[in-house]
Amino acid sequence: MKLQEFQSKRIFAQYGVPIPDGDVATTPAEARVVAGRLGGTVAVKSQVLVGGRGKAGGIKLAKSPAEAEAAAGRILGMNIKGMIVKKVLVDAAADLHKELYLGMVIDRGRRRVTVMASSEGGVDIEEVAARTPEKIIQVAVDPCIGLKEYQTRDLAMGVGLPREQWAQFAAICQGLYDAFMESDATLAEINPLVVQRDGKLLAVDGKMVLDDSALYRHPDLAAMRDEDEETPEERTARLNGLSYVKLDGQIGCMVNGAGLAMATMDITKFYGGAPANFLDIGGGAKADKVAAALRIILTDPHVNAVLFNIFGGITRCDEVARGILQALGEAPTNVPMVVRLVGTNDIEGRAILKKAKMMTAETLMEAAQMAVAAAQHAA
Amino acid sequence: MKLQEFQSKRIFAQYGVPIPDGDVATTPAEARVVAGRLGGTVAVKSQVLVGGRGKAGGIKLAKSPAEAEAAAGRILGMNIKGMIVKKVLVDAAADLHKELYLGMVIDRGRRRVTVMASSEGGVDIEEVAARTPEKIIQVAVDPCIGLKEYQTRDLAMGVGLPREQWAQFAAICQGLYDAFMESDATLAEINPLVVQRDGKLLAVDGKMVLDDSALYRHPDLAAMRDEDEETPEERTARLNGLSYVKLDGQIGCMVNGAGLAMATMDITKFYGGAPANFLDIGGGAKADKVAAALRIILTDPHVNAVLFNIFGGITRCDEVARGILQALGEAPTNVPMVVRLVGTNDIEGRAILKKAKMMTAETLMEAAQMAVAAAQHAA
Amino acid sequence: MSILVNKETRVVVQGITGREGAFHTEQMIEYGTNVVAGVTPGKGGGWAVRNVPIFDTVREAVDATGADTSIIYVPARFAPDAILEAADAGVGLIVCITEGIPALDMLKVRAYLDRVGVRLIGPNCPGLITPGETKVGIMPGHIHTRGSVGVVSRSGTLTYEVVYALTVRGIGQSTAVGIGGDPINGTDFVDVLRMFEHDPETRQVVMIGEIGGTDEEKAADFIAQHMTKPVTAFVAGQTAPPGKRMGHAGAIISGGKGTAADKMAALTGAGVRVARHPGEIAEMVAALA
Amino acid sequence: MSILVNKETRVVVQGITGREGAFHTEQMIEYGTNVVAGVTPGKGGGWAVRNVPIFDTVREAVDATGADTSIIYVPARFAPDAILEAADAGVGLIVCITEGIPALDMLKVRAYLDRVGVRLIGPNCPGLITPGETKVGIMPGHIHTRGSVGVVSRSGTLTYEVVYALTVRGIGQSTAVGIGGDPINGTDFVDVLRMFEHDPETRQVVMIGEIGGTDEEKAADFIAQHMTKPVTAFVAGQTAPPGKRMGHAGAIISGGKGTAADKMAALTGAGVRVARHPGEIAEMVAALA
Repeated sequence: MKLQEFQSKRIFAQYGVPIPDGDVATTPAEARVVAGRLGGTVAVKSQVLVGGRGKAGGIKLAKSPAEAEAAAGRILGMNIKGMIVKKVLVDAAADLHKELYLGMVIDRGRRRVTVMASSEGGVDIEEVAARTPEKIIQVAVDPCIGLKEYQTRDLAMGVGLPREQWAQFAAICQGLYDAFMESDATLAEINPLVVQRDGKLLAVDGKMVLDDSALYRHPDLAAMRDEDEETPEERTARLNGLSYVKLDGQIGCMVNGAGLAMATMDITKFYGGAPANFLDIGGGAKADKVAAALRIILTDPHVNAVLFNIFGGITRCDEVARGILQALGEAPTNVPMVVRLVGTNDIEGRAILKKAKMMTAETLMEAAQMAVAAAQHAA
Repeated sequence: MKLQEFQSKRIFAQYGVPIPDGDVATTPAEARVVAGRLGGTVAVKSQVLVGGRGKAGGIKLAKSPAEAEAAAGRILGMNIKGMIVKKVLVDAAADLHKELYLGMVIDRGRRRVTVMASSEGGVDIEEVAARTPEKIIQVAVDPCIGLKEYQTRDLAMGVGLPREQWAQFAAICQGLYDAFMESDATLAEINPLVVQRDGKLLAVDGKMVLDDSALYRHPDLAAMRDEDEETPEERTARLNGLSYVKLDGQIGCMVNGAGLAMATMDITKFYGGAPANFLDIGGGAKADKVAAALRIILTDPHVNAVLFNIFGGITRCDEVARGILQALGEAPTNVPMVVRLVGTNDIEGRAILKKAKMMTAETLMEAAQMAVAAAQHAA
Repeated sequence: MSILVNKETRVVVQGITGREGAFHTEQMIEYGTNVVAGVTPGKGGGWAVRNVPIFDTVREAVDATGADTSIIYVPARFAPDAILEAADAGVGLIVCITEGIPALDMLKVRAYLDRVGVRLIGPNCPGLITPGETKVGIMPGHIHTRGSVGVVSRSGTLTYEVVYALTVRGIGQSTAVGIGGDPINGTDFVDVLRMFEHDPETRQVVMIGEIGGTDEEKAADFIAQHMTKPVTAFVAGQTAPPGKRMGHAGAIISGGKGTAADKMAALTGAGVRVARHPGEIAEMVAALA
Repeated sequence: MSILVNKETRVVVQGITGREGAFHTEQMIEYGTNVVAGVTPGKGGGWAVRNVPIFDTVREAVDATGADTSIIYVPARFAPDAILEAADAGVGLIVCITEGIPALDMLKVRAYLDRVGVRLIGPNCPGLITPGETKVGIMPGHIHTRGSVGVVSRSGTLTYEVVYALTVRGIGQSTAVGIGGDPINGTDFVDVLRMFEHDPETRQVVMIGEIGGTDEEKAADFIAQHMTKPVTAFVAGQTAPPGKRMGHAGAIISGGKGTAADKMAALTGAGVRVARHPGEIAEMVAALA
């Protein structure tokens, strides 16, 4: 689960990381009030969970409350990569001297939390990694020992911070690390970490991604989920325990198992189709869940064919068949559907579908080709 | 640093360990008020940092506020193994069904925190260990992983707790472990951990010893030090950075280094003397510190000879000599003194002492024999 | 021969009285697995499905029955504890089916297991099977057949799909191992490839990867340097967009790393036959058999 | 020959600009120790006493000077970090003089060192010396003389006392190691006894224990089973009462365990000559020399 910039920074601040004074506004008038309280120049920043807000015009500087109000008026309601801006963060502007990067992730290869710092802050760190990897300094944290001060010193020296700032930097690293560990994050990032003209460090932008599997022990963090940032379909899928990602193609896919779902998308593409989504109904799905999944797929107006690929193990093919018919019974559709069922109770499943006059296939290759043909025919 | 029972139990309670309702009283009238608030039978318990309070009459049950007042009247002011009782804890009496033991220590051999439990609670656990070691169940905690629930289950089963109480017991183990770790303890103990007739577990007595080296990061705990529980000499020694333990003999010892101090005591005993104290002045002691140490030794009326054994390395023998003369200049004494100085600036040191007409010795053996002879002569 | 498990394997089921644990215990026993004990704290002394004795702790189960392998079906919040309990009780192999264990928990668990030298398969995996001998997992047993192809995979049903296609063509498997879809797990491709390389029965290997991480790249390095047996691979997620988690916690392209294209290129470079879609795998294996 | 350190040893001093660090650096250099670098974070680029170059980190010091041994003089609250930094920077031997490190910190540090395989002497120890070659510690160098007696001890000045008595009698030492007086430390008696047993120069060993813990008992077991060279021992604290900490954090008789009598009995049982008081040690060694 991704957190908004203002949420991430508030968490960082709880761990002693210095952040700009500021507040969230949902109307231009509120933005004016916040800017008035802060005084001086402020940054008005759209709060949406996508990258590249700046380039899209979603971040503006304002020199007065009136300017802040105007900027908020332009930003609120903006569509940035499909996300409608409903909140802005109004922050006191930093007295920017230098921009650093500081971040940490769960490093799969090392099986450690890895802390990264760079003197190239304020830009996309992945570009830095691609262009000048030597400008990213890394230290791996032993899970038993935690982040140690000498490691933060290695980072501070690596990004060229003068000695006077090592202690500040160490405290920020430690705070970010504690925030990371105690929130069960998979990523925590300050970009830019600004060195101000007076030498003080300030976390001007913040980003945090939490481990969904650990949210059960952080009800306070789970409550931060911004429902506006999910599409209604994504929300329905999540609440039904389905794993769903919308894509740009025309062939809806419903599969049990993440690997098989990806493979089904891949083979669809191989035969010239384009998958409209990733959708994993998981193991042992009952008819209700299957029906919910099908409704989600059919909500997408671009879908002009649906491919079901079920390899029954714990999942029973007859339950899947019943779920399909249930959804179609509630909301009939003309979208052609190809079903491939193998495994537990596949004979019963196929018999149920035969009555409904759906196309069935023996192998995944056949099924994919039939779905692609149906989609092309419908287009 | 040892904590009083009431202090230990309050810490345990902060970590979710159930303790009896109760409060501390310093006068019989206060004890009556507390007993009145609690209602029913109460235990009136002397708060002194020595074992065997019960046998010494320092713990009494009282069935009414009037009885509690009377009990507190008898206990307050009592001398238990040299400690004058200045506080009592008035606790609601537990509805005792069974008494267990639960404790944890830093286990040097294993280099782990070891958690111990026994079905033989309420008695001296060292006796249980000596008599029936199989009745003490132990688990060692990995420092990286912490105490795990399955380990508490091993303990619960080992002490014969029925299943219904495993969850309660696990929570108490976890609470005690967290209290131990977060307080930098070297020992934390609940004895007895009472199983009440209604099945609820209750920490009726508690004991905690903190790591002196870690007190710097626990100012709240350091502030709990009970000054009444130190003798004035112990307090002076601690504040002067001296390591001092009073013993029952007649020969005062002043040595630099803990091992050498113990060895000096040992050789004194070997030659028929009895050391009056352990006293380590540490490394690099200046004259002031040496003078303070000598004053502490001479405060003990049983001391009838003093043995100095200094092996100069960082410690300069001339500084030690000056310190001795400084103390004697302030408070002259007739107690005979034997000084053995070797190492850094020993010649200068001996020259200083020669003026003061003190006995000096070349070797430790000689010095010990001279001190023993002087003590016998003085007796 | 086979790797990791065979008909001598003595299995203890942790979480045997749960819905999943009970169901799959029956399935395993039906397949022929020697399930000697179950563990559910608080239910020791009773009997689970098929008269498997229940113990309160894994240690008791191991002491009483000589179990040497544990399979874990307990819910995610109790699973790290269950893994550590099994490791401390002295089993040599732990198979954790449970999905949704927090990554930071697994970081600590894996560090501990490395220290004490106990092998974990999973978590979030279907387990493993040596066809005709034993099944320590949740895969449908009947789609497998005994033979000489070693299978190792990060996915569940996609593995079934591939195994089924092999079986249909008359190609049997030595052992099929699902290593799981989580970012931090107990066993990676290289571990299993090494075992297959040393297993006399295994003559060729199928490896099924997916997007995310660099496990496939490491496997490619290992294959290039150490494998003499032919490897056929498939990498799921060629059509997956960056930054989106494709079901498995580990299946996410992040920081431009972990794409299927990169992995396929690395494997091809290591001399691995790489299938373009899952339907090709069995054909490619058959061509070598 | 000698153990652990010799004239090739290249020493980096952590905390070189502190009062103690600076003083003992001079003392060590005067003795002949090859002090190649110092570390004080924030003072890198400067020069310490005797023109020893200062670095900000141990890694830099190791990279620039090839230091292979670190000696630590930093205050207790920074010492665990300093030990870990040295371990990660690749030195093979760490000597920590610092007194007063919390025991729970050392528990974690020791577990980490065991994992990465780096040896620590101390903390709260005088260090070690190979007479005539190098001194990595705070002991007065001039009381030592080169010879064939290995010395290992939990105390500081008591060791000086014993070494001095040996030297006065013309008996030299191969290496003298102070393992420190803390309950959780890096190296115990058995570790050092094993090294002396394998060191061709060492012909007999003096072991100086004290009350508290069971290190002497373990040493007795080891001596009985593995040592061919004669061992003379002394255990300080025969007159110490139970429950009182005698200066060293580790010197406390707790739970009736760790008494001098028990330790002396164990050592005697293992064939060790046990001195009744420190004055006897040199005599007993001389009788064997």
